[in-house]
Amino acid sequence: MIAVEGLGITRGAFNLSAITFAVPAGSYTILMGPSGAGKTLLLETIAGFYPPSGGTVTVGGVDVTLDPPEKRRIGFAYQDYSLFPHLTVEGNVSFGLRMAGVPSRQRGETVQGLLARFNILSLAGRYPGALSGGEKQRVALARALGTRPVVLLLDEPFAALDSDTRSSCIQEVKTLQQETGLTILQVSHARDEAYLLADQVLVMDKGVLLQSGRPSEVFSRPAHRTVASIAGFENVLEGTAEAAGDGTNHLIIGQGTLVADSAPKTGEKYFICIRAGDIALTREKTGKEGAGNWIDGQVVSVIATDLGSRLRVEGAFPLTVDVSRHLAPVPGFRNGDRVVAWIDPRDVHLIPVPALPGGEDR
Amino acid sequence: MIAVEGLGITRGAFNLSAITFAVPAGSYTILMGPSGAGKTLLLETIAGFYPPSGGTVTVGGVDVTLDPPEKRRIGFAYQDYSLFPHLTVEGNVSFGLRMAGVPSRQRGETVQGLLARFNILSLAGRYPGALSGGEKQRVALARALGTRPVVLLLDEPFAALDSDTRSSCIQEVKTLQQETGLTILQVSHARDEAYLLADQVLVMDKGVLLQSGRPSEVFSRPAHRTVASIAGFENVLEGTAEAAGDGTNHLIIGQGTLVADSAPKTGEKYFICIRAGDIALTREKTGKEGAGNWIDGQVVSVIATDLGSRLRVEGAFPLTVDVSRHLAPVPGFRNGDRVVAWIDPRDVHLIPVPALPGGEDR
Amino acid sequence: MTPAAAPGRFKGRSLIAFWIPGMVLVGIIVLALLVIAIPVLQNLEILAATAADPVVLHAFLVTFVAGFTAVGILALTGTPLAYALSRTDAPWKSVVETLVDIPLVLPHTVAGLMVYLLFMSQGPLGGPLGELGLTFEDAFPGIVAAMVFVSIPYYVNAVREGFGRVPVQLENVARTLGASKGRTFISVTLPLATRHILYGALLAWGRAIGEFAAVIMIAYFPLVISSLIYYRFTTGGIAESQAIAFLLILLCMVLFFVFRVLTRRAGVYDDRG
Amino acid sequence: MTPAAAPGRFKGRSLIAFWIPGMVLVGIIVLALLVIAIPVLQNLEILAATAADPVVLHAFLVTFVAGFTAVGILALTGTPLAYALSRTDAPWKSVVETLVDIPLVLPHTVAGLMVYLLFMSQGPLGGPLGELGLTFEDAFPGIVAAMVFVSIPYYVNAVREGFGRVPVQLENVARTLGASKGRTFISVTLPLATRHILYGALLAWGRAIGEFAAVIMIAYFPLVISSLIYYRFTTGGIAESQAIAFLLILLCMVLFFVFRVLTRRAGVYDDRG
Repeated sequence: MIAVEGLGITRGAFNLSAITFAVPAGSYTILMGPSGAGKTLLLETIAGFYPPSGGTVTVGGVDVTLDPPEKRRIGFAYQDYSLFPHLTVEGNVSFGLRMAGVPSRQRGETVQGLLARFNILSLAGRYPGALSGGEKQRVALARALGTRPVVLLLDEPFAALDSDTRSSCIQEVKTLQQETGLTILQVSHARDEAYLLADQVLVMDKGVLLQSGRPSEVFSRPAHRTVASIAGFENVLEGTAEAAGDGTNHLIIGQGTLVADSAPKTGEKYFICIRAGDIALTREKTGKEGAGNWIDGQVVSVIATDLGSRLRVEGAFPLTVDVSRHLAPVPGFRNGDRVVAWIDPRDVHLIPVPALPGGEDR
Repeated sequence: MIAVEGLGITRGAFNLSAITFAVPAGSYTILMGPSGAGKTLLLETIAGFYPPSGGTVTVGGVDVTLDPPEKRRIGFAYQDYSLFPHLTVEGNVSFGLRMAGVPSRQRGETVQGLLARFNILSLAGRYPGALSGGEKQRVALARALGTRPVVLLLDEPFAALDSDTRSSCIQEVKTLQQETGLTILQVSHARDEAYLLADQVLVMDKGVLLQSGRPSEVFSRPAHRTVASIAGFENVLEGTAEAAGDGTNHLIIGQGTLVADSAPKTGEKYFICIRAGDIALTREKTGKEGAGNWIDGQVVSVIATDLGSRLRVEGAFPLTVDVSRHLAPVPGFRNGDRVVAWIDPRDVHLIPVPALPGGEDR
Repeated sequence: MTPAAAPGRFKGRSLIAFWIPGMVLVGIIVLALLVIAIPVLQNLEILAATAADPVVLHAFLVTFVAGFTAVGILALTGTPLAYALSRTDAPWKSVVETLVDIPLVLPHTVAGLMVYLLFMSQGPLGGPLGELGLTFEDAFPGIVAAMVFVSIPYYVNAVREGFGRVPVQLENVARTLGASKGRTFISVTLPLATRHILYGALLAWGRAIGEFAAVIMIAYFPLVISSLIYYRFTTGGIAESQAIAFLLILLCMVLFFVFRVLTRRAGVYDDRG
Repeated sequence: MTPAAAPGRFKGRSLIAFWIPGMVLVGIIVLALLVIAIPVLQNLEILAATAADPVVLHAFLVTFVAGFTAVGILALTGTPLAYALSRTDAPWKSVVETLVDIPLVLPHTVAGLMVYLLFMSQGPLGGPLGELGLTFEDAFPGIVAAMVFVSIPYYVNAVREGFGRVPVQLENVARTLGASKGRTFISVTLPLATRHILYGALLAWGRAIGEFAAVIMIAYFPLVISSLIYYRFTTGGIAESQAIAFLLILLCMVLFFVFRVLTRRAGVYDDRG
């Protein structure tokens, strides 16, 4: 496992402060955040490339904060895999063993094993320049695992691959991790990678860790505006909680109101997050009346999508709504149509707006 | 309008051959294709930067095949907008008018009008280095429109923008095009841009035009394997048509069969394309029995997604299935569950496999 | 901040093992500067006398004027050559590039011999130009010719690099905005390469005023600074040649500084413009 | 293909207007080569006699051996300096860079004066080294010293460029694979910069063997090729100095060609390796 406590670092324009988290042994953690959030710098600092300004890094129970990279038992792969271009695939994979002084014969066996494990035996004599993206990734993984690291750090390993290669590489890494029980910390900017791979997601921005948890938790219940944006909520509105008269509170958004399942505090301001696919559209109120939020509006734009259409509805407040052809087999909505949107209170997610104007996650 | 007929060009490793299409006046066409398909080269050849090896380019009814770029009445914007870094925003926008010899006072008025039109009056004295991505795009559009071009060529204009800026820029261009009736030919790699903007989509690969039509047509009925991949079909299987006994033909895929709405020819091979979101999953066959395709299988992986989960189902043939929490409010499926998938024959799309093995669109 | 992470103890990136041998070379250069400057500053009388010596002043004048003339000739001919090279992709381009680099790799006296043979009164260029009234042997034009010859690669390579950094896309866009090839070059390419053009001119000028072998072989007289330093050196006037060298270095430093201030904002575009 | 698009008629990208003025400079260089080669090839007897002249042979030997020695010294001291510069990001780095560039911009006779003052028997370096038995004035070590001094920037800048192109990420990854700083430099950085190191050595060697002013000021004797060409030139032997220059150019071309063949595959990695 790997644990980071109160880690800080200043480097050029970047500034990470008091980063604390742990990646349990055998688990997969994905680190997300907008570009410029400091994700790569955090990985590099954990690997020991830069001196931290404070805090500690523990790898496998050993405090390595002041150790040079070669003493940390960390495997590292950059986005472009950083294979050594002057060494063959075999030379790359055996590099770590050579540095560790493993005798030539023993090294040969281990390397053959690694090449076989990653199905790259036939590439042994090739140079990295002649490999495809997927092959490079396998070589990089074989090389990193050759030294039996305690933890593997991966910096956006799938970002540069075309979509077909990408899915198969993600699958390979997932299988590898499940079979070997590797501990992995990976940077990513794609939500699907987190859903596919991660036991834990960390979201950071501007050098600060904002939220962590299981992917489905973090993405369905973001605690910060930035996290909501990474979680892909199409509708993020701003509103204020007020007493509704029936003892509960509802939210005032522009001219309209909305009921949420969670209990907002009177007078507090909230970001109100609703997914476009969680809103149902009908021509008029149906029997469900009273069971949720009904919002009258007018369709102002309709755009086809793979499975239906995306509508922009203007009413008391604007809404983006995805209509699946499976959900709405009625004749399609058109520009100018009067519609009613229904929103389940359980699908209305609230994030308190930070008290200070211009606070760091607005 | 703009028309390209039999256009060919060889440049380095790229080779476009016999490209023919037209962009009607006032319409919006989006050109898609895998990277390396030759999209940018086609745009550049239309603009007159390189001599074609054959064919003709017609702009607004005039054959401009041999004209230099400055005589073609074409506006052009590269992905990074290519603003002149040594000129202010005003200098950039007035560049075309200066080159056309418009007298200074008259130029000033036109430029003020353009700056106002694109809401960049306040940026007039700034240099491009100090602009955000969205501002750069507005300046590039104002500059290109200053010379009143017959057609605007845009090379991946939204690819370098962050997601929020991107949506607002797409909206701006859409509004501009609707208000002014501009003719636009744009390169894109994102399906949503085609849905949002295009009247016509062209798909090319390896220098050849594969398919064209309305976005919803092209993306729901791809005619080539490459187009199916661009259209985002999660399931692309291979099968052969055989007589079903009831006078119709069905498709043999591995150990299983499938019925499609279109009529496959006996003995022909097909790519069978089905969207993950078009497949319904249940625990056992329901009353709809007989009305479509029922496939027995077992769940081998479940991954959470924004609105539900993506399942991998192994049966007679493997399927990727998206289950929305709105469609399946029953307790979620788990690894190892026996399931039945239902596929509407209308959602099964067929592409004939080219007769020659190793044909160019396999 | 925990004491464990005191920056002083993290030695992951120290380069001291590389700086130590490297400092030998830097040390020699520093010593070389001091060995000129210290004796001169200890004996300011000689410096004052040298600065007032009409022979020295004349040599400075000849050197600098010849240097500027050479750079002017390079600007007129080398700028288009650099642009053509930066925008050509033909296989024979490398032949032209190799030819341009030749004065860079030639031994100085071979270059001098070439300039002499080309520009002497019976030479293939000196002959025809002589009929137009231009004499090169032991004359100002000879100095300029030698300076141009040895500085060609300095100017052309720096400017070509500058043109190479101007994206072809900007030129393409300018064309679609109605600019012809020539106007695109003048309105877009040239302004964006300003910084490299000025830098190339400075490099070429520095190389030109420092040339010794090629200059003395075609025109020992009128004396340029390089020749004067050598002349005083061989005739026992080491202190005087030190003083001249000191003045030359000083003057060049002042000129370079002025140049830097004047061009600091050339080719830099932002909101302060 | 329609006749309308015959390539000959599309003139959108022609560069002829730039090549015409540019060809003036290229023409001068071609003429300069011819003006040496043609007379020599027309009189092969002089060439044969020169090639067999023991004075000429000795000068070649001295020049080439001194050149290789200078490059060896640069490799040992300049390589670590170049690496340290390429991996340092401190504000004082530009001071070191400026110092390294000084021999490049110094007039040749000023460099010669500096080398003389540093390495003469009473000089700050020539004194102590003299006590160790190394004499520089009019001696082989003086030639090497002059050559090292003038070639420093050529070597250091080329090699620094090479190190700069080795991604720090590769070094970082090597560290995580267990390589210490030193082993990372030897196993990763050095092999990846091979091409630039060889190129820097070639540049420095070319600059070293061509130096005239700095060499003659510390050590006119033993004669190097540059000095011999000048000596024959001033003593009326233009035909002989042409022949020596021709031989020198020929020999350098052969050496460069051999070097290119030997290093063609250095720093190029693909499947044919």
